[in-house]
Amino acid sequence: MTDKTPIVVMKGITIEFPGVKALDGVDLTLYPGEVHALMGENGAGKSTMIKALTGVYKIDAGSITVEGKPQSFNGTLDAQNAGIATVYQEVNLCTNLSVGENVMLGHEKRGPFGIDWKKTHEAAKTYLAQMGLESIDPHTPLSSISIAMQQLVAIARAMVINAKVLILDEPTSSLDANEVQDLFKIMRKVRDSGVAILFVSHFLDQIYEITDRLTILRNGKFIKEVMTKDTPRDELIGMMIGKSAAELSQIGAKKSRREIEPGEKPLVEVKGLGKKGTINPVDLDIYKGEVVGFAGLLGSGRTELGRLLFGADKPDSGTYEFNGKKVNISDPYTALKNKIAYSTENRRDEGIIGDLTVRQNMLIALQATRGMFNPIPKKEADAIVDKYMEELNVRPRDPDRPIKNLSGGNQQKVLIGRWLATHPELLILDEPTRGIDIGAKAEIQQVVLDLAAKGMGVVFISSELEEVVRLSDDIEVLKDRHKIAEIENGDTVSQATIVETIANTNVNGKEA
Amino acid sequence: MAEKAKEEGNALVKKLLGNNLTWSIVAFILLVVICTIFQHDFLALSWNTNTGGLAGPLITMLQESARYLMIATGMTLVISTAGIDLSVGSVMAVAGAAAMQSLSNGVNVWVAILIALLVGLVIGCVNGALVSLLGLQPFITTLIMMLAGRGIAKVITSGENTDASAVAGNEPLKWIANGFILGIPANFVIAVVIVILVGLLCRKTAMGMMIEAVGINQEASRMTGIKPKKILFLVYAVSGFLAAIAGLFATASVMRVDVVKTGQDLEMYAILAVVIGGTSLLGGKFSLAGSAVGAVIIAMIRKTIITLGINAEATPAFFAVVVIVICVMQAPKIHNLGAAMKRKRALKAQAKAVAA
Amino acid sequence: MTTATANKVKAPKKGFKLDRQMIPTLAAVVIFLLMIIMGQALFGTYIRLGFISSLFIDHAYLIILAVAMTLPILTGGIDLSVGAIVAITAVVGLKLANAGVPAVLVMVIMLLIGAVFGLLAGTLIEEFNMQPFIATLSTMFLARGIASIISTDSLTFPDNNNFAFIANEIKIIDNPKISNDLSFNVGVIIALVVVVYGYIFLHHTRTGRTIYAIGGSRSSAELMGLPVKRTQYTIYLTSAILAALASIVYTANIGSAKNTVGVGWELDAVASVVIGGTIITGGFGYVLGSVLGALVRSILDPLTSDFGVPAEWTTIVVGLMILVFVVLQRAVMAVGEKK
Amino acid sequence: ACGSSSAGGSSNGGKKTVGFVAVGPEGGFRTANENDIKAAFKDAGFDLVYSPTQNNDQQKQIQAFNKFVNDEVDAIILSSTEDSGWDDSLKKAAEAEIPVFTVDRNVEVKDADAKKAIVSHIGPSNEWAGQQAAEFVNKNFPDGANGFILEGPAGLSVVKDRGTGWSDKVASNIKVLESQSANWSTDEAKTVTAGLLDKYKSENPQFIFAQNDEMGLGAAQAVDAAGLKGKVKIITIDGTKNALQALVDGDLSYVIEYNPIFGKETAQAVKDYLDGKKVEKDIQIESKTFDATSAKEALDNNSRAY
Ligand SMILES: Nc1ncnc2c1ncn2[C@@H]1O[C@H](COP(=O)(O)OP(=O)(O)OP(=O)(O)O)[C@@H](O)[C@H]1O
Ligand SMILES: Nc1ncnc2c1ncn2[C@@H]1O[C@H](COP(=O)(O)OP(=O)(O)OP(=O)(O)O)[C@@H](O)[C@H]1O
Ligand SMILES: [Mg+2]
Ligand SMILES: [Mg+2]
Repeated sequence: MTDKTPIVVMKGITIEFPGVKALDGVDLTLYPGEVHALMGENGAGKSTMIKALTGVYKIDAGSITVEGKPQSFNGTLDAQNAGIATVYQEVNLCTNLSVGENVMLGHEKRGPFGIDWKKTHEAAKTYLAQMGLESIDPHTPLSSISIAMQQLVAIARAMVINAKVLILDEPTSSLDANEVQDLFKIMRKVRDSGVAILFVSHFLDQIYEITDRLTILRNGKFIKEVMTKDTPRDELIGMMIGKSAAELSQIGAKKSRREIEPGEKPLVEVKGLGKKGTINPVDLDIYKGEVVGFAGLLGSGRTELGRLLFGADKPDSGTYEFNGKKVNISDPYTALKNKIAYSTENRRDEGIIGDLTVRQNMLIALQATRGMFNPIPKKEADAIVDKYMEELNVRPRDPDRPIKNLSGGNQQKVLIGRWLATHPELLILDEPTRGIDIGAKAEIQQVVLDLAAKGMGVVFISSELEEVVRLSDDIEVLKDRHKIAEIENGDTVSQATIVETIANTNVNGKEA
Repeated sequence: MAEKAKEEGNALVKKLLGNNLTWSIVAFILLVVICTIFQHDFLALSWNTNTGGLAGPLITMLQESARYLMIATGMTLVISTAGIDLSVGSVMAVAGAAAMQSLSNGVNVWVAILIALLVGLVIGCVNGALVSLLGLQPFITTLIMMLAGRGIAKVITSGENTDASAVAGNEPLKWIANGFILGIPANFVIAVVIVILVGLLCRKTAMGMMIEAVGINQEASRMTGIKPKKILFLVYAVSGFLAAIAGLFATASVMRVDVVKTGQDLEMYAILAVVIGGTSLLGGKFSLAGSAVGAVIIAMIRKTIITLGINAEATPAFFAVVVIVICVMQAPKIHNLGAAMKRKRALKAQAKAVAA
Repeated sequence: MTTATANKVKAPKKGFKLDRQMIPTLAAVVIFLLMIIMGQALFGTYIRLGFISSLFIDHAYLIILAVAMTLPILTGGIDLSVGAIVAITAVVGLKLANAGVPAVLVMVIMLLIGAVFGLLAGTLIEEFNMQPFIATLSTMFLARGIASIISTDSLTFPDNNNFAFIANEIKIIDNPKISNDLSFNVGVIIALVVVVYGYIFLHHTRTGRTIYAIGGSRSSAELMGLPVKRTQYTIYLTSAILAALASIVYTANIGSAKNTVGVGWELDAVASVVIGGTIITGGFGYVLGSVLGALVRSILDPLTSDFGVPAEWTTIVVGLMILVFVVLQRAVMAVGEKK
Repeated sequence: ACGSSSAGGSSNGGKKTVGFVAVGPEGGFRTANENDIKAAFKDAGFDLVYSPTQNNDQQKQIQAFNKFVNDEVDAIILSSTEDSGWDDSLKKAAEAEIPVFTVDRNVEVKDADAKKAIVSHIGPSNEWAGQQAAEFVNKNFPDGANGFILEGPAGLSVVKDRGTGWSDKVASNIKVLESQSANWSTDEAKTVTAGLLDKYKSENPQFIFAQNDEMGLGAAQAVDAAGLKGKVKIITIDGTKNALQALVDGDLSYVIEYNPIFGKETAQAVKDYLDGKKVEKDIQIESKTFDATSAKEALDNNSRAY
């Protein structure tokens, strides 16, 4: 393989942002026909490295050569013209346009009278089909499909440019097993056609399944380039987090089942809670100290149910009892007032408030519940911020920079901190570990268990069945926007159990 | 040690260069210098016995700047929520009309002032309601109010330019616009005090942060329990109220409202002031101090036009040129020129090395 | 996999979103017709051919400006300089015409001047990241200023060298009574051509689609590898040149020009665009809507005067009408969203 | 299609319909003038349809004019913001045989047919007013003086005419230190004047010619604030009550009336024409000039309608 001439060579790349050296003399070499992974913790510099290559960020030192020619691109357009197709970490599409248009933007098929929409949409359809989205009509407005599906659309878009280099920054972060397999099928096809693929993911299984070569970063420094096949897991983890894998002992921490005493009143008791078009009526009990997992395929309605519980959407049916008293959770404010918190799956659009600092982002929810004119005393505020920066190990440890400048994973941690700061009794986490590195993921899972142990009710929504099964006491299974089953977790329950349930049950709860 | 000090020094310089405020102040000083060159006693201050205050070009400039300070402050909050308030100019006219008309109808001066402020507040609230409750677009909503406002002013005075200069007992109002506090124009002092109050209100409570949050990402703000609608309503109401004060300043200085001219085009000046002050029209982070400086700069530009005796035909062009220069001065591209050059050279060198 | 995708999406009714985006525009059509009918019912003059004719002839310029304004607004920008560009091109144009420069050449020069200001705006926006509002506000002041520096007289075309051929009315139906003549002129044709151009540009060119993309999210558009910068230049160039074109049509109609021409026209244009259902923050909207908006905007004034609205109240009433209009649209859209 | 209607045709109750293409209520002269015209036509038993423009936009006037032609009104009163650009519309009027009466501002017409449409012009003269101002200054400062001119917005033909009038008559030894626009606005005039007084302290300015009352009143306040009351003579044009009052109080020195009260004359002219009587082509409305004493009289026997 190495005898091939590299297509991309990045040497000594250094990028400084005010206050951080995001990259410090990092090297990266891509060969045609191989899948190369950038490995590193949240904030290690993977996305920055990618943006350096495509010219989104200007490099302060180092050199980039593509096919032997020195290059310094002025943004994605340039890179694209040089045959580099990129799917960035945060989905970047236009929500005001249709799915099909998003796929084809800039590459619309043209006829004698300018763009030929018929041809264009047909083309879009084939590209979408590649990603297993044949069921989406290209005319569907992008705004009406889930983050996960948007991510697939973004990848489909990258396929339109038949590129020499394909860059995928955490494409699998919100996909479920099936989609991932689909994606890998395509990646292999593309790779075999001689394209160099640069891939980022925090899932080691995926790394070992798909990649040939790894470049490991830590805190913006280049650690090592290795072949995947001859690098054992814990060595890799060691290189990534700088301590031996053993110290990640918590990984695999398992919830010790919370038994419910007979006659105990549930923390949350909803009956027939639903909203036309988004989720059909659901009955649900959540007890103090219990972790309830929502499992289901993409679009199954997990998020919708979570949003209803938080009042982000107004339910149009059902009753809602919290701590034994009837409540009308009509909007997030009342939810928070009732000590219900919800951490969104859509970090960029519904989570972070980009230009505000990490501190402000952490405190704002608590502040909102206290009311505008009752500011949090400085001391108290500092205490809270320090506490969660520490506990959630947010990096960099500087609360006064804009949150938008944090790496994806660290933004997620800050948001979790925001909700914990409101001391909720019910915490709804929608894809909380999405895009989080193994270390941090373990930390967050631990946090969830600790909170439950302290008596908080937790709803845990995740596309990773593995963690759902491991952390939950009860698993609500959703399909097609119906709750189809409630599985009491136990040693007999495994991921397979749930997959089967989904496959074999149809929406009205009967065996298929 | 010395190294470190030096480094910090550089960092500070960088910070300053990056900061709009710095450039606004530079611009202001430049204007003053230019004026002083043309009119050597431009900075001269004398004590005017029959007004009982300081007199001189700068003083009249400050006197005029008061109204800009008011509308610019309101505009800052509105713009921070990613909105815009084109109606401030008209609101000034309405408030002025209300005050002058009621005065000349024999209403007590304080009541007249109160009426004017209320009228402004009400219009602001209407804007707020339309934008927040009905979810109309700020631009068109306030554009409508800008049209209608003129009409309302005309209705109030039945098309006349009501003159209350002769009305007995109008002194307090007259004083607000023409009087002096410790030799400094009263309206300027009042304006500055109000700006500071608003500033404290924003920064000492969570109001400022919440306004910014709504401006940056309304949906995300809603998810944190903020009530965006309330915030939106609030800022437009405030803007209307402050515009009313500006209207009082503008009309009281001559104790006469001009239904067409009072406040005409001032919404544009206010927006300019805000942008010069470093608040983005896209909403988000805002700087009241910046807007205040911006407001004074606007007054200063107008002063410069008079001082340089630029004739009527050329004034708009001159105004445009100054604004463009200021904005270009603030463009990051300009600040980073040096750095960019250095980087380019370095990279070229490396590229060569690699190629070789 | 198939199971997964199968229940991933219940494919929604086809073109549903398209309809919803069109609702405000359709509302514009309906309300416009209602206004005509009301005017006719009350005053009996609104469907006279003469009225229809002059509605188009007198507002060809506004239709052009509305199309021009649509482009920047679709990106969430704005071009406040159109009115001033009309003024400066008109003044320069007539100066040249009087200096004996042949009319056709004059028109070319006028368009070029427009282009210069468009280019300036584009540069300020893209190179010195000034916000469109401020950039075009400056170019507006600049254009007005230069116009008045050049001349503050009201200039008239020399008889032998003018744009008359654009203004000369072509009668389709010639009745004894002028008020029943159906006529149009080259100006109207130009306006219609501009509309068609606008439609094709926005819906059948990649640049056009990029405009919508920028309106959706500029940063996304950039990261999607779209030529954002180039497009921005194109937009402000186009809007400025169209403004110059509007100036040609207008000066041709009234055969004279003045540095004070076009004060406040930019706002009329914006109003037209918004009435036409384009969202000021960008991303959604249609040229056709803007045209209707222009017609609606133009019919408001005659209505107010026929209603005998007292002088002081006219602007209030006009304002209220626009308000009612946008509120209605909002309502219709809300209903649409509910579904 | 065209049934009977308030605007449409003379068909309604024999009452003649007159279209008034107006500028709009802008205070001072304008409001007084338009109200007077409206009142006069009402008294004369006409049905007057009033159509103002916005910020002096000629286009809206043209639109209104053409509409009146289509409405087949019996006559059109045109109070134009611009003195040119009316040929096409007037041609239409001529074709429709609708008589046009221009008031206040006269319009220049090239086209022959277009000329036919205009029956008569009614209004005072701006040049005359400007000349009076010059005459007054000449008389009061026989051995020369320095001063300023406060103009209206650059480009309006009123501004030009009043300016021309001034420069036609003003003596060579009268030095205008600077002409600045104060946009017809009292409050701007105050700032501008204050600035000018600062700037030209040394030249000791002795007069200010403000092209309308509004600006004059502003200037007066600036002069007063600078402690120069009486030392600087202020001349204004229009003759609104406020100005006359100020004249009496000694804030102003001379006010030239620009008489807005000619509704009666206009209505009469229209009536005569429609009754087939002969109407003069140019009906000059003569205006007065005021000094403190005559102003006092005028105010006392309050003959002032505005
Ligand atoms: N625009 C920016 N301004 C300032 N700092 C930035 C900016 N972008 C990234 N950084 C910093 O650079 C470092 C690397 O960020 P990057 O996004 O590359 O991490 P990452 O490896 O992609 O992490 P993740 O796995 O969470 O995506 C982080 O410390 C981040 O705070
Ligand atoms: N038929 C459909 N048409 C368009 N969008 C759909 C459709 N079905 C589902 N979606 C979108 O997909 C998502 C399905 O809901 P939801 O996100 O709760 O599912 P999920 O199981 O949480 O999937 P995810 O893992 O993406 O969160 C929603 O965002 C919804 O807008
Ligand atoms: Mg990343
Ligand atoms: Mg979800």
